[in-house]
Amino acid sequence: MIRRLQLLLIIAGLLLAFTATEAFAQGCAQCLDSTRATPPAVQAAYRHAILLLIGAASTLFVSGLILFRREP
Amino acid sequence: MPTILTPPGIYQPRRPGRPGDLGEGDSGSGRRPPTDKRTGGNGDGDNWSDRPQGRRGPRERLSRARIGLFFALGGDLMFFIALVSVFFVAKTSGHFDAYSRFINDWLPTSIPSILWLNTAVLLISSVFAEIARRSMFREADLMDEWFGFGRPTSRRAAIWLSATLALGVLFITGQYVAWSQLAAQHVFFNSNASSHFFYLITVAHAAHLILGIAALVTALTFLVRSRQLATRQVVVDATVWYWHAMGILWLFLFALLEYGQ
Amino acid sequence: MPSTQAIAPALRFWHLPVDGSWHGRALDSHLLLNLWIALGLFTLANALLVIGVVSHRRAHRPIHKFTLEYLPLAAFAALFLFLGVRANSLWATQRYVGAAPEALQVEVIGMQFAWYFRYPGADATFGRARNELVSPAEGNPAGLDPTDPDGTDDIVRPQLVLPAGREIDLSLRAVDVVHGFAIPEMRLKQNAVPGTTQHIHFTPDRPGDYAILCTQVCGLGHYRMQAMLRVLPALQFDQWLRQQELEQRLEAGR
Amino acid sequence: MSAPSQKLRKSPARAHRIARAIFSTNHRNIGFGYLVIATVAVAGGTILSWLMRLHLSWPSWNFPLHGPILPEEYLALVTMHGTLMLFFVLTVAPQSGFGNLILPAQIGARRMAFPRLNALGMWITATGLVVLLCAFLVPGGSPIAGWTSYPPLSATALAGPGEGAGQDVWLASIALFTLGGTISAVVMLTTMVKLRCTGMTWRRVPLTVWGWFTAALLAVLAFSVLFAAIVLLFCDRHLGSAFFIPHGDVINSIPLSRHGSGSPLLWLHLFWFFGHPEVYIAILPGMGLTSMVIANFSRRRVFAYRLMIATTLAIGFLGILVWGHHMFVAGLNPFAGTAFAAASLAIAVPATAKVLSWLATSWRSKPFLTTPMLFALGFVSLFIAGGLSGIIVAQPILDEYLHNTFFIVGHFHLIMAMAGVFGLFCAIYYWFPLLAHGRVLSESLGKWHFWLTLLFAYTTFLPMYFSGLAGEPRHYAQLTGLNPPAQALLGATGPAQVHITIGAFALGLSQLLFLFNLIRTLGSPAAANSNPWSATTMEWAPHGLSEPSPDLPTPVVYRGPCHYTDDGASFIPQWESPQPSTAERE
Repeated sequence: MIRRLQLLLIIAGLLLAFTATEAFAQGCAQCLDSTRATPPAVQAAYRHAILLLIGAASTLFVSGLILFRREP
Repeated sequence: MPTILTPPGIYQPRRPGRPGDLGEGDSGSGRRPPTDKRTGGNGDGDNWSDRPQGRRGPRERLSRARIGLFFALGGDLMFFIALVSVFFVAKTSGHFDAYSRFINDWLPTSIPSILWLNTAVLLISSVFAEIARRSMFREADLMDEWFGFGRPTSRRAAIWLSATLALGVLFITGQYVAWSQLAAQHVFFNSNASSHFFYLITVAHAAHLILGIAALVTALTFLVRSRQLATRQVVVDATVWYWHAMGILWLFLFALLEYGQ
Repeated sequence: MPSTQAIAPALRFWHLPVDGSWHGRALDSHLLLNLWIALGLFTLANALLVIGVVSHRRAHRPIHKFTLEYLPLAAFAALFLFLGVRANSLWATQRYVGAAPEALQVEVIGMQFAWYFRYPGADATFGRARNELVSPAEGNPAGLDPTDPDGTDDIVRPQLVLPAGREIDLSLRAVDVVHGFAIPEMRLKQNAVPGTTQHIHFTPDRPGDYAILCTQVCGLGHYRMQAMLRVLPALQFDQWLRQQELEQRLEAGR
Repeated sequence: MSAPSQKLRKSPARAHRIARAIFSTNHRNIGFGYLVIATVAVAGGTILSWLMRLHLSWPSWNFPLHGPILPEEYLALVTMHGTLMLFFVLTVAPQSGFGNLILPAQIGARRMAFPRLNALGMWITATGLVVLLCAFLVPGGSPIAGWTSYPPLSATALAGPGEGAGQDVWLASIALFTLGGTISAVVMLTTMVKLRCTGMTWRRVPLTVWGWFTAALLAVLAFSVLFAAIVLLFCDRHLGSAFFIPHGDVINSIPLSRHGSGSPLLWLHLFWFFGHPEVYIAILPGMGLTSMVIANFSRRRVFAYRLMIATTLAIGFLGILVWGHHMFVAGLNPFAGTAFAAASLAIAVPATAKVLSWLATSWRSKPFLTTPMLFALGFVSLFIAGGLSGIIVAQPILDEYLHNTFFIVGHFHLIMAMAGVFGLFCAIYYWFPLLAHGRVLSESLGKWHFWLTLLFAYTTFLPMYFSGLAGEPRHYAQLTGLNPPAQALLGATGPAQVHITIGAFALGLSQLLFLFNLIRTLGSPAAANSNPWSATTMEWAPHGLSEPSPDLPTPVVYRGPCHYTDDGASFIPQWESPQPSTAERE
């Protein structure tokens, strides 16, 4: 019951995170003049950075939880 | 307020408790062999399953130390993750000059080749550390000690640990050489964006290794001083796992600096 | 979408200033919807809390039903989803796409502790600007590069004057620290981040004078870092702009 | 040479006791140490907030011995108030403080893991507080960049008074805080994972422990990221790097010529990656305690207990993913705004589940309205009052109007500050008999204290919603002497300002009632009843909180918490053996 719930919540969270990060970027997305817009390389860099942070944090969170559960 | 339903109290085995003994594991001298991984008594009035969890002998203390180390290293990992994510962003980001051209002023720092040597040294030191850790748990020697034939485990472990210590110091010296080489080429912390990261990452890792060296020294003193075999095992085990973690971390950081720029 | 008059009493109840921009209407109606829902739920929940606690008879079997556990939750989830989708459609219309090409371009420059506004002038192109050259004391608050011919006819003013009923494309610049560009009565807010250009577009439609605030703490003068937005009817604005261009040409000629 | 030894010989017992208190590794002393830190911080923070309110309501009023408060002084007050309250009160007291005091007993352990490390964490945190308070004394005064310290304002001394030594002191203090917090969290996590007593399976763990566990996990993950950000900001300030300073930045018409082109947004990301979990670290223990206390005094099981465990974890987990909702108008890509808004609204679902459970648990239960119960119910009310506005500001388009207005201030003061404080008072009134040898705080005084605090909490923080909706921005040193349209807009909030100020003073002063209650009760003789609230969780077991010693029975748990008969007349605590016959057979 609760295991399923947790699993659902965690999966939902991860999905949320990773579908979300598709769009993660910085700076000006609406500039008419492309020279002022944030270059895609930078946006990609931010995306990777955010993915890295979220990925590492959620992995550690889940593994900590598993540790707690593994003890009787 | 309501009344309390009180069934008769449950049977509580009373241990002959030495004052100050919280049931912390057992000294290698007496009662049960320290290699015995079972929890649950075998007749000698020292039934460990009556003890609360977490106090059931060496194994419990060992896994407690390991779990504590795991969480601490998890936090530490997040520190380096943050640095690395900033590294990724700084690598690509730039600015628009007066003529609205995008300027990415990232000049990769040339990594001194001595870092390869240092990496090798660190890996070997990790191997030595692992040998030391394993030797702390070799059952035959543990039984020897339990029967009172000296402390073979600690002697062997001490040798390997001192080798690790030496190599660790060598690694730090190697890093220092690398920094002075860069300084000779007039590459300092604030020379450019990538040199920030080179120094930041290497210095942060070196700081962790110096902590590790302190831990190694502590472990060695314990090996010489501590009477309790369990304590010696825990200290050596935790130290070595920390050392391994720092070695693996260095592999990633070095790969990042060497190929990631 | 309700008109301003229709929701005026509601605005007054919630102390909201009347808005003067097109997207403000939709924003207001969504905000008011949220506020009423919040007020309703707040009252309901507190009422349930008090009634449940003070009721004298104790319900013997405590309620433990799957329906009671998950149906209200599902209902609330649906409510949040509805609000979120509704809000996001507004957000998308305002932010996902930039301003139309024919929108009036104005550059906003934030510095400790003042706002300056730059109009491209007759040639409809902004001249080069460099932060190092910024110095309000020497009459160059925008940091215009004198070597750039495009810059000679740029109009820089400490006051934002805009025409009613035409889309405005603001590009925000900050010289020193992060500033928050906000016009509460236009339901507009966007930080000006040094090193980047932030665009925001809107259409003022009620002539009048409005407050431009700084909403991101930027130093000791933060509280007095304000400017005035004057929205003029289209014709008057054209007159104003022509006059400014004239003055600018005289200055440049001198 | 001989003088100290003389003194020692004069009062050896006293010196010994002091030394023991300082170098104690006993989790109770450490917990009390954390509470002392929090008390000092909350007293300081309250006084600072009073000064802010006075200045905001009557800007021209001259303070005795000081004169009028200058704008930079006002910003310094805001910064220090926020830092003290959020870091050293709302994080330290519920998590580390009561965590150390109660947590071991509640999982049937008699001690924390790694006692020496634990003590070290407490002393590092204490040093952090002392360092922070030193910011008032350094030249230039305390920092003015707010508790979020956005660069470039916080990245150079040029940006304003207090951004020199003051900001450095601030950084040092917070670095120490993160260090101490991480240590304490690691100790708590290890204790919760390893030291649970026999039979304390994860299904039987009280919700309070789940709250502490999730908060500790978040602390380990978030604090080290803040530490990294602080290191980078320090490099920007003193080592000439440019992680957060954009290329060609000019402050006070002095160009900061740096290599590389950083971005302030980078700091925002790192800071809020810490900042949002931090909020949950402050509130999760209170949520858990509220569930347990409401269940205990309603004599009911917690409604949907397992769902409550799941929601606690879900709130913690989603808390890692939503930091972007602090950056909707800060230059974040609008698509990212949508994504973060979705994640933030997702958190509203588990939070709603918690509220529903609290309502359902107490619903028509004819509860005992003791002071701890009242504070728990107050927590629920304030949580609702602050949470509903949270749903509003989670929508980017509405945040565009409300961001950095007093609407936000009202929101987080109600849901985090006030709910957090009510959780703390609930903990104090509820666990006081355990910590003070069976003494129970006076109920009549306690009820007065509760009603006054609740009344003035709402009097103070509800009007902030309205002044925020009227457009009043945060961090404004005064709302007078602005340019005409701004004056017309913000001057209207004048009455609200006075109202809030009076509320704030009343709120602070009504805490004297609690102090009086505390002192009077501590003066009274110790009581015998070891379980005055008829609670079912382990800390109330006989010898629940006593020192570890071999002659004490080892705690054993036989069932989950909150076992009451349906009429609520009687209950079975976790430590009562179900079938004594087996015990005889042994």
